[in-house]
Amino acid sequence: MAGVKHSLAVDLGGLHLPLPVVAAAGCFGTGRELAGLTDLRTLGGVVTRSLTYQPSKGALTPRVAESPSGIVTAVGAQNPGVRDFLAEDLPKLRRTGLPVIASVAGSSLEEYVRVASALQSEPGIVALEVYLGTRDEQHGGIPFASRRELMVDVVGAVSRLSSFPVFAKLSAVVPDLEETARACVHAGAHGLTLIDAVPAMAVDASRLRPRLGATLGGLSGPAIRPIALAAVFRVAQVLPGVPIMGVGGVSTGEDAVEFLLAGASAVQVGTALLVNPAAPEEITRGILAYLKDKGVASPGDLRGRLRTGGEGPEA
Amino acid sequence: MAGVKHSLAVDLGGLHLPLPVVAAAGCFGTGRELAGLTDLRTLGGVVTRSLTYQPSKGALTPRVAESPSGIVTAVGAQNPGVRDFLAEDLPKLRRTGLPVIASVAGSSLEEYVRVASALQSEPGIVALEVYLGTRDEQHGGIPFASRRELMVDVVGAVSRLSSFPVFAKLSAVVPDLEETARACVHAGAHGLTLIDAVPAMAVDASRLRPRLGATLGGLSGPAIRPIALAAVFRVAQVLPGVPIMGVGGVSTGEDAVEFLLAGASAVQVGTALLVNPAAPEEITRGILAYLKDKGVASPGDLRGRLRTGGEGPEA
Amino acid sequence: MKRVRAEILNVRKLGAYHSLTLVAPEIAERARPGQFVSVAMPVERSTVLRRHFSIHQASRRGGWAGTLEFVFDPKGQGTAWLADTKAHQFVDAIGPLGKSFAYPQRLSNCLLVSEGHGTAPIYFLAQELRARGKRVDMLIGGDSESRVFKPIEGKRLSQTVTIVTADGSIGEQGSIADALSSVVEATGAQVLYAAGPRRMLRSVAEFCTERQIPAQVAVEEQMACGLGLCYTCVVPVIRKDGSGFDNLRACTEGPVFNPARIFWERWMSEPRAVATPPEGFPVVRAWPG
Amino acid sequence: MKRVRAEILNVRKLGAYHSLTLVAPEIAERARPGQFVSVAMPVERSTVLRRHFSIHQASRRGGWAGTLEFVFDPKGQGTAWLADTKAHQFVDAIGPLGKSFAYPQRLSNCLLVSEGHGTAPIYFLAQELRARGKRVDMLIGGDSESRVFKPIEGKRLSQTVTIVTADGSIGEQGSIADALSSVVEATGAQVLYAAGPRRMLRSVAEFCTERQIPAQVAVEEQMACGLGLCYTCVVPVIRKDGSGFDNLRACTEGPVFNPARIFWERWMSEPRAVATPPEGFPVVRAWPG
Ligand SMILES: Cc1cc2nc3c(=O)[nH]c(=O)nc-3n(C[C@H](O)[C@H](O)[C@H](O)COP(=O)(O)OP(=O)(O)OC[C@H]3O[C@@H](n4cnc5c(N)ncnc54)[C@H](O)[C@@H]3O)c2cc1C
Ligand SMILES: Cc1cc2nc3c(=O)[nH]c(=O)nc-3n(C[C@H](O)[C@H](O)[C@H](O)COP(=O)(O)OP(=O)(O)OC[C@H]3O[C@@H](n4cnc5c(N)ncnc54)[C@H](O)[C@@H]3O)c2cc1C
Ligand SMILES: Cc1cc2nc3c(=O)[nH]c(=O)nc-3n(C[C@H](O)[C@H](O)[C@H](O)COP(=O)(O)O)c2cc1C
Ligand SMILES: Cc1cc2nc3c(=O)[nH]c(=O)nc-3n(C[C@H](O)[C@H](O)[C@H](O)COP(=O)(O)O)c2cc1C
Ligand code: FES
Ligand code: FES
Repeated sequence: MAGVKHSLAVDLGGLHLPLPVVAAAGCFGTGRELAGLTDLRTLGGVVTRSLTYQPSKGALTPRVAESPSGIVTAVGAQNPGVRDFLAEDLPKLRRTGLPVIASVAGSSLEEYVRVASALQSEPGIVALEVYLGTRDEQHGGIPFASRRELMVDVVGAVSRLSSFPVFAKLSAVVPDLEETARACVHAGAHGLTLIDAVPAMAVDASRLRPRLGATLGGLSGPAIRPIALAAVFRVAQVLPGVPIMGVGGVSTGEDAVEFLLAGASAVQVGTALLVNPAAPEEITRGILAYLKDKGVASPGDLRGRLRTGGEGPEA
Repeated sequence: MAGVKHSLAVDLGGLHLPLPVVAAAGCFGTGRELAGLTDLRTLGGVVTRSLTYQPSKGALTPRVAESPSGIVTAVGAQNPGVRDFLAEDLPKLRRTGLPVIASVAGSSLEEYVRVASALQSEPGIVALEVYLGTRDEQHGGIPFASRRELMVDVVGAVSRLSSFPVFAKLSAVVPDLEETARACVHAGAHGLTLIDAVPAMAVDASRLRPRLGATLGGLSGPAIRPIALAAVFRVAQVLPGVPIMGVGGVSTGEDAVEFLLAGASAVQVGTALLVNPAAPEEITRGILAYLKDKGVASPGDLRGRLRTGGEGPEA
Repeated sequence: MKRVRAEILNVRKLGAYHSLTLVAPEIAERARPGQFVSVAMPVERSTVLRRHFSIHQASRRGGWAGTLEFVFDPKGQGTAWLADTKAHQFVDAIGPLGKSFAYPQRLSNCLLVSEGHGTAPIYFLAQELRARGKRVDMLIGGDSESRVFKPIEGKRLSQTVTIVTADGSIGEQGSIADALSSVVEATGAQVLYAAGPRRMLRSVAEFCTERQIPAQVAVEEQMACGLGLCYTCVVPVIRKDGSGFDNLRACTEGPVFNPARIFWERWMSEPRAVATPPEGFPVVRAWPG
Repeated sequence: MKRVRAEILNVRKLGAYHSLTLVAPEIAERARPGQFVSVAMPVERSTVLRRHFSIHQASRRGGWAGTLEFVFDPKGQGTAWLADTKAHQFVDAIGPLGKSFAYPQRLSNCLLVSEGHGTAPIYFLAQELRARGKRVDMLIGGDSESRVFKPIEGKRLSQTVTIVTADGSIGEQGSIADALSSVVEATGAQVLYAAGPRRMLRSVAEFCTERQIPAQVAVEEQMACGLGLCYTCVVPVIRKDGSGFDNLRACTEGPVFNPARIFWERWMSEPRAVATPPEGFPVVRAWPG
């Protein structure tokens, strides 16, 4: 996209990304996998898969099942552990030249802290994203995402120690989304990533079994786009100054524009990248075409442009 | 389906329905609309649209937008008010001969109580379903579904006064689903209906507007089936004795069987009914075919039959 | 109202539009002008909702007996699929749906106003009015020539036809609102019928309310079921006594309404003009049966 | 590995299977036995994921040069769509994907074991082994005759072919597990290759581990990307030193694995047999390169 008047760079509250489309956590690998299939420079950045302190083998297979316009997955955060990540994956990611956002996970507050500490001042990394889809083994294995206090503690602890801007990645099913988002920001989060895959399940009736080895998984892809859009819009309404990365079912430029209008400053792409390696390039071109068509200078100028005429229900 | 050995009747903790497929709230009308399009006797029952005390004009249009494998709707609970419902709609519904489940709504605890009281001992009605998708105007207009206390108060109050079994209809995005479900049952709910449409939004990028007059709406249809299945499964695991009506994206017999295996005792059909008036008949035939194929006597015998082998994530 | 697995007789392009003819005697027999049909989308697609189309032709006798024709504008996923269907393919159709236009008993001079695909149902209406010995004149609008539907057929069906286009590529340059009063004078219209975009229908409504000319319009609103089940398709219609308005279902209580009774400000979601005014609405005299 | 918009040369039915041939020189040139291609689903459908198919033929020279053939079993939505595609239609294909079978250097007698659609990649392998002067024998299984893929071609490609079917409709009645040892004796097999259902691959694995026969199997696991991005397709593979196992991506580190190193109990999610045993795993000698 050389020689364009319009700028596609985005500013996430001081965190500058060259382009508005970022690879979502767990959907990018280390950059080598896509060699020859797409030009990585069409990405504005990449979120790593979620990192725990110890290596994690992840869930039993099958780890993916298809559903109408979506996929249900349960990888169980398989990852080499943060130290091997730094030794093996990060150098490869650095070679892509893309800004790296490291996804921090854990099964206890302590683990989040240890992972986040290990990542500090690592060149190539520009931000942290806190993944809250795991279970808190210190509180009887309930999901962090099911209790606001747990999420706030983790986000606060990581934010306090981190020299990088921290994005809290929230699920659409957290209790009272707006309140939780606000609490995370008060606890120190620089921004928010909305949304994580939606808790879901797939059943094989003929075999009387869950389709996933982990039984429960997360729904992603076009099916959840309206859910993600609502989450971004609602949070952007109450926290207009806070940078939001919108994620959930983005596969075209128009999809991305919907998120920017709803209040996101950038979008992340997961499922679409898995099925169409050229998705980031196509989405970015689509955003550019839209900006030109509407005579808008940059993606940032779309934020809050949504004209909400409707008054909603009337008694 | 004359002359079948297998019985399709279902028992919801004492509430007996002749067939396992029920029309979901807000998707059936009064029975006359489908005259000539389908045999209503293929339904096991019908849930009314949600009733408030005063008539409600509902939301501005558009009230529906399409999304991948789903629809986003915001009707805003348009309804004639409970008294006109009793005078005009209920007689028509009675004429269908179907068991009627009245959906109770309100914008305050008092309103729920008044609506539920007005419905007491009305012939034709076999149960109440408490809709919690509205906002509590006495608590600054926050959605009932966003605070467990609010939901439990409403469900408790309605259950205490009602001579009918009461089903609490929960959204998949309530705080800590299992806990909320348990709390509703402790408060007096006879059973649960899972799930309500998922909070969602649709944006018209070309016109820079939300697609719905109400801006925010609810996602329904095949897209949400994996989300609804997970909700039913999770709640059935912790409350094995409690009757559950599964709802969310059911459009085929196989879909319905997935819900029964996950722990539902009956299924409700909304969106599918809107686009295919014969859906209840097709779904019921599909369930019957499955029962015969597996040599299972009745839908109730499928509950809990799911073989969950997978251990989930392993560190 | 019937649901049929209907065979496609043909699909053809007409200017910017496509015309699709179905073999559907059960629907054709009952169809009247202003009514519509709904067509289901293939299950394997991500489009969930049925699509709705006004009936353009319903042949009861002759070689085409039992066929039903509608006209559409391939713009989104569903109509793109329809435009791609081939003869002898089958579609799941339900119809006829909704209330049809009422015919005047005493009054005789009818002006039929239409724009874009709204012209399709208007031609069906013209035939029925002529069969009842009424005088029919037409005022047809469109962005450009390709969006003026079958002008020749218009001439065949009516005393006079006035065509207006935004770009003047055919007929007068201008809008229907501009041309309305002169056409009404020239044709001595006593009754108006209209189908087309909201903006146009509203200008017709204002004109008729001002001149006290009885009128009927066929509206379009996003519909989930088209059957009266879901209340997504409502139009705010003022009560006869002006005491307030009710949200009526366009699919069953419409799509034909008396434009003088539509609460336009609310239907067009104009900020803050959504509730019944304290003084109520002006009382509107009923359609002269 | 390349992504191409490939034209379909033809789609035809072969017994219970369908064969699809693509014009995809960029993929065909590089393809080796055991590798696979992924095909995207049409965007307007509700099927999101690409579908994956082992390469059955990749012609580099002759009249078919630049073409690529795969064989599939139309059972679900995606393969049903593929079975419906027509010549000259274009599909979005990526390949060749994954690691291919390794060829033995010293050893010469190769027994190729396959069942169902697993036979498709095995024929490709047979050609390459013969081109390297190896002796090829085959043991082919299937539920019934219609699921025994191209038995005639099997005969053409190998010294001896043994066919077993569950219903005895062709060849011996029985399973591959039953026939394995006698076929190995009869053919003097020194190396085994296998492709097909998990259960069968496991029986081959157990047989080879017991007899210390070097073997390679091509596995299938549900894949979201097929490119190495998502880690959904993993297979638990025991470390060389037996100290534990790693979940390796079938799409990039497979689909061909040494069966003696697959941690079958875990891969088949047998309750409670999912973690590394305290004593570790038996050490497995590497494939004799
Ligand atoms: C009573 C009635 C009669 C109609 N008659 C005609 C006709 O004769 N010719 C014609 O071309 N169109 C007609 N329409 C509009 C027609 O239904 C839409 O153009 C069509 O549904 C668009 O579908 P799509 O898949 O191309 O668009 P998409 O953008 O894919 O549609 C997405 C959703 O929006 C709905 N939608 C989009 N545009 C409209 C619209 N203008 N009105 C209502 N719903 C809409 C669709 O039904 C679908 O649910 C009529 C609509 C109604 C309600
Ligand atoms: C490396 C590899 C090679 C394969 N080679 C062949 C081949 O040569 N011939 C052939 O017929 N099949 C082959 N398969 C299986 C083939 O991918 C599936 O049969 C096909 O995807 C089914 O798609 P569907 O739409 O018909 O089924 P659906 O039930 O609609 O598929 C739903 C989802 O499950 C996945 N899925 C279903 N069955 C399988 C399976 N057995 N393995 C992996 N994923 C599955 C699909 O990819 C899709 O994501 C191969 C699979 C892999 C991983
Ligand atoms: C295979 C797969 C693996 C994922 N792994 C992670 C992960 O490790 N950490 C995380 O925060 N989100 C993970 N996600 C969620 C995505 O980052 C994203 O939030 C979700 O998929 C919605 O976006 P999409 O619809 O574009 O896929 C994963 C999603 C998929 C499909
Ligand atoms: C048009 C429409 C109106 C609805 N109205 C109500 C309602 O009044 N009360 C309620 O509890 N649920 C209502 N629902 C939600 C449905 O009852 C159901 O919970 C949801 O649509 C999911 O099921 P489905 O995927 O089968 O549609 C409505 C859904 C639709 C599509
Ligand atoms: S579209 Fe459902 S009631 Fe009119
Ligand atoms: S399928 Fe995505 S890594 Fe193998």
